[in-house]
Amino acid sequence: MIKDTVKQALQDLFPDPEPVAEEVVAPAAEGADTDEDKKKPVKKKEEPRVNGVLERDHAEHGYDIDVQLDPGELLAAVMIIDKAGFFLESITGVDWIKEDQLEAVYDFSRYDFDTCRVVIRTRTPRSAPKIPTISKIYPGAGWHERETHDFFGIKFDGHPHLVPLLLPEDADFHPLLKDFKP
Amino acid sequence: MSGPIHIQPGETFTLNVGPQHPATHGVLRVKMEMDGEYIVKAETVLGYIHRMHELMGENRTYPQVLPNLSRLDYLGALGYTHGHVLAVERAAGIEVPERAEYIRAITVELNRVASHLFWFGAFVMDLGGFTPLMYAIQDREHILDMLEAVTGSRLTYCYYRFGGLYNDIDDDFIAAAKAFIPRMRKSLKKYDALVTGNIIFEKRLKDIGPISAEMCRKYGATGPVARGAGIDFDVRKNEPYSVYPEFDFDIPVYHECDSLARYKVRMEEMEQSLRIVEQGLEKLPDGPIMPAKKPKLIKPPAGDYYQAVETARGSFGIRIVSDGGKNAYRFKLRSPTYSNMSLFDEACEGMMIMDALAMMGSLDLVIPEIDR
Amino acid sequence: MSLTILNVIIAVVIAIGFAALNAAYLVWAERRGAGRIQRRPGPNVNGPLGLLQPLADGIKLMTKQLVIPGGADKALFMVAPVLAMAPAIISFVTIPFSESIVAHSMNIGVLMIFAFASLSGFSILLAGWSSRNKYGMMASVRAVSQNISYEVPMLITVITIVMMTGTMDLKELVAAQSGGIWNWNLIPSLSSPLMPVAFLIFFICSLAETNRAPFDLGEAESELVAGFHTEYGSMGFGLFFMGEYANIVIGASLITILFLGGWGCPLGLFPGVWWFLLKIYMLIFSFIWIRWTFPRTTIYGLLNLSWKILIPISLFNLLLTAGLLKVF
Amino acid sequence: MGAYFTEIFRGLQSLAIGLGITFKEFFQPVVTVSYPYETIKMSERYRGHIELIEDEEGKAKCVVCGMCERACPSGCISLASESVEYEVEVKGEMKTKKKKVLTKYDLNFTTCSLCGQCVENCNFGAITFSKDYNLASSRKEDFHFDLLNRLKERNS
Repeated sequence: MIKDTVKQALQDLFPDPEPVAEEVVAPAAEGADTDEDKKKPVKKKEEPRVNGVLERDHAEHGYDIDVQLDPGELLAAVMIIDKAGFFLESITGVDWIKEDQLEAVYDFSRYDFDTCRVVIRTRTPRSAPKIPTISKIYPGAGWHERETHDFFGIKFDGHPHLVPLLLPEDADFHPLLKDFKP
Repeated sequence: MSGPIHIQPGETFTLNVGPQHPATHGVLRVKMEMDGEYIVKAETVLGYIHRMHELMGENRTYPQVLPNLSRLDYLGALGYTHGHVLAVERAAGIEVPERAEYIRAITVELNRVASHLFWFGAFVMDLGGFTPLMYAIQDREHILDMLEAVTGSRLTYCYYRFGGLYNDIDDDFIAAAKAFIPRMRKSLKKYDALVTGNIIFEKRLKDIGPISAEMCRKYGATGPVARGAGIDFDVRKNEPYSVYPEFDFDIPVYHECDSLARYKVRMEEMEQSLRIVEQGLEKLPDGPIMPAKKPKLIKPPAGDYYQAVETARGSFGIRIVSDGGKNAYRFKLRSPTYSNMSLFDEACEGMMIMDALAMMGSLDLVIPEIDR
Repeated sequence: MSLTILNVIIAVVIAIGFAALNAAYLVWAERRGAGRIQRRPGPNVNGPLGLLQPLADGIKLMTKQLVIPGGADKALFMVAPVLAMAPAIISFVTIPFSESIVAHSMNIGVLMIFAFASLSGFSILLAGWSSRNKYGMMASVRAVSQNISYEVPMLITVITIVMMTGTMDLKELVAAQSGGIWNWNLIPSLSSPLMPVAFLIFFICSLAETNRAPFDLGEAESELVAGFHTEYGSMGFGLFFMGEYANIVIGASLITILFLGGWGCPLGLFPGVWWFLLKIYMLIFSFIWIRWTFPRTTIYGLLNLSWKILIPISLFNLLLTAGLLKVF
Repeated sequence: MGAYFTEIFRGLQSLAIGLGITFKEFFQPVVTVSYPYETIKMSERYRGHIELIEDEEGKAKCVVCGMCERACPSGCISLASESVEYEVEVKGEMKTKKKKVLTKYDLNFTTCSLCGQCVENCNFGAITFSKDYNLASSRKEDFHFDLLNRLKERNS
C-alpha cells in the first residue's frame, strides 16, 4: 500500500513525531465531523493544529493523508510525494483570519488504482506570507501558485513568473482574503 | 511537425492568438513568440472571463451556489453540479436515495456524450471541416431536448439538489433515451467513416502534439488528455463515487500520446457513456428521489472536505472548508482544463502554429471553466 | 478591323457579366449546397429560394466603409483586391463556351490562362503584405508557396495534353476531343493510359490553385483568423470573394476543355454550349461538395502532396505519354 | 514503394467514403426549424422566468412571506406589501385580522439565473415558471418584469 509507505516517509520529516498530539487531535476532529450539532468538540478543534501527519477517513473527508508542516519543510515533503509518483491536483489557500495566518493547501493524487490522496498544509503569517515555490519540482504548480498569489497574496519564493494570472495584470488586491472589501 | 529551431537574434515576432480568435473558442489569449510558422515560446494569458465563483461560494449559502456550478463548464454542466452536490452531501452527511443517484449517473453520462459531441464538432472545425459540427449538433440536440424535458433547461442545468434531485424522470425520458442510444451508435459509425478514417484528418493529428505521461503527471493533467498518454486514470474507476461501481464500463486508453490518441479516447468514451446509460435505465430502481427528511438548512460541521468527480474534461475537484456556518468558509474549485491547459505552453514549443492549435483543440478547452 | 474591336468589346462585356453573375450566384449555390449537406435550408428568406441573397449581400458590401488599417501600404492595399478579380475576368475572354461563343480565340489560349492564373498568387501576396497584419503576412507567405508548388504539376499535366493534341488553342483542344466520350482526354487510350490519374492531378491542382478547401491555407480561419483578407472589409473583401468564385469557374472550364470534351456531348449528339455549362456546373458542385466534406490540410502536408506525390506522378505520366506517342 | 502507393490508394478511398456520406446527407430532409416563422412548443418542465399563480378569486396566491426573495442567489426578486385588515368568522364571531397583501412583485430578469430556487422554496405554490422564451430586446428595462401587472393583464 502506497498509503503506508508515503505516510512513513512523511512521518520521518518530523524529528519529534509527537504521537500524543496526533492521537489527541485525530479523534477530536473525527468526533466533530460525525457530530451533527455544533457543540463542544468543535470548540476544542479551534486550537491550532500541531504539525504532523494525520490519517483521514477517505469516505468522510475525501482524502487519506493530511500533513501539516512548516514552510521550510515543504520542499522535502513534495520531493517525497514526487518520488512516489503522485500528480499535483491543485494548490489553494485558506485565510484563517482569527489565527492571523494564511494556509496553503496542496492536493496530490495518484494515477494508479492504489488510491491515495495526500493533502499538505502549511501556514504562514498573514502579515508577510511567504512559502517556497514547488514549481521546480512540479512545473504545473506554476499556474496554481500564481492563482493562489492572486487570491491570497501569498508570495511563492523562487517562482519564475509570479504575476497575476486570473486577475487583471495590474491587480493589487487579494479577493479571497476575509478582510477584502470590493 | 516540429522541427529544430535555429533562431537568429531579433528575427522572431510576437503573435497574439486571442483573446478574440476563432481557434480559442472563447476569450483565451496565447502570446506566441514566432519564428515564421514555428512557435518559439508561448505564454498563456488567462482571466478574460474570470468571475470569481470561489468568492461567490463563500458569500452565498450552500443551496444558493447550486446555479454557479453549471456556469463553469457550459457544455458538460451536470458533471460539475454532480461534484458539488456530492461534496456538500459528504460534508453535511446527507444520504441520497438510490434512484436519485441512478438518475444522476444517467443524466451526467448523457451530458458527457453531449459535451464530447460538441467538442468533436468544434475540434473538426478547428481543423477546417465544418460539416461534422452540424451533424454532431443534430445528435446533441436530441440529448438537450431530453434533458430539457427533465431538468427544465438546456445548457446551464440546475437539476441536482442536496440529497436528491429537483424532479423525477418520466417514461417519456426513458423512452427517448432508449431510442437515442441506437441512433447515437449509428452516428458514431458515421463519424468514424467521415472523420476518423479521413486521410487528411489522420495526417493532421498523428504524431502531432505529443504530451507524455510524465508531462501529464508533472502538470496534473487528467481526463482524456491523460488517457491519451497511456495513463489509465478515471475517477469513476479509481475513486468510485455515486453508483458507478454498479456499472460495467471500460476506460479507453491510448498510448500514442498524440492528438489522435486524445481524439480516439473521447470518441470511445461516448460509446462507454452510452453503455452506462443503457445499464442505468435497465437497473433504475423505484423509490423516492429525495430523502424522507428533506434537508432544510445545510450547515456542515466544521472541517475540510474534498470530492473529486470525473467530468467530460477530466477530474474536477471541489474542496469545502466549513466553519459550521451556512456559508462555506472556503470554496475551492479544481478545474480539470486549468491543469490540462497549463501544459500547453511547454508542449507547443517548436511546433507549427496550425499543429499547436490542433493540439489546443484536442485539449478540449472551455474557457469559463479555466477562468472560473 | 473596327468591327473586330467592337466584337471583342462586346464579348468582353459579356464575359465580365458572366463572371460577375457567376461569382454572385455561386456564393448562393455554395451556401445552399452547404446547407443541404448539413441538413439545413441555407439562405431562404430573400426572394424565392433565397435567390435575391447575393443582391442583398452585394448592396451591403458596397455600402460599407472601406477601412484601411494604419500603417498599411495604401496603394497596394487598394490594388490587391482588383488584382484578384481582374485576371479572372480577363481569362474568360479566351474561354470557348461553344464552337461560336468565344470572345477572342487565340492560338496560345492555354498559356494565356495560366499566365493570368499566376497573378492570383500576387494578389494574395500583396493583400497579406500590404495590410500589415501578422496573420495576413503568414497567410500570404503560405499562399505563395502553395501557388508555386501547385503550378508545377498542373503545367506538367497540361504539357502532356498539349503534346497529345499538338495545339495550345482551346478551341482546337476541344475539337480534338469531339465525337463522344471515348474521344475525351479523360478516357485512357493506348498512347495515354494514365489520363484518369492526370485528370485527378489536375483536379486537385485546380482546387489548390483556386485556394479552395481543403487547400484554403491562405484563409485558414481557425488559425489565421481570415488569412490574407483579415483586414479587408466592404467591397475589398467582396472583390476577393468574387475573384475566388470567378477563379473556380475558370478552373472548372479548364478541366472541361482539357479533359471532358468542352461543349461536346458524351454520345456525340447535339454539341453546344449547354453541355459546356452542364459540365462546369457539375464540376463546381463537386468543388462545393469537397469543401464541405473535408478538413483542411496543413501547409507541409500540402507541399508534401505536391512535391512527393503529384509532381513525380505527373512527370512519369508525361514521360510515359511521350514515349507511347512515339510508339503508336 | 509499395507503401507509397497503398497510402495514396488508402487516402483516396477514405476521401471517397467521406464524399459518399455527405452526398447521402445532401438528399436527406432538412432538420432545422425556421425559427421566427415556426416555433417549438416548450416542454412541460421548461423553466422560463417566474410567473405568479392566481387563486380562485383571480388574485395572486402569494402571501408575501419573502422566502423566494431570500432563497434567490442573485437577489433579483423584490417584493412590496401592505397590511390589510379583513374580517373573518371564527366560532361564530366576526374578528378583524390583518394580512399582508402583495402590492408589487418585481423580477429583475437580467440577473436571474433560472435556478428555480424561488419556486422550490415557495411553500404556498404561488409562483411557477412561464414558458416564455421569445425574449429579446436591446433595452435592459424590458426585462424588469412587474409580475403583478402581468397577472392582471392575463386575467383581463
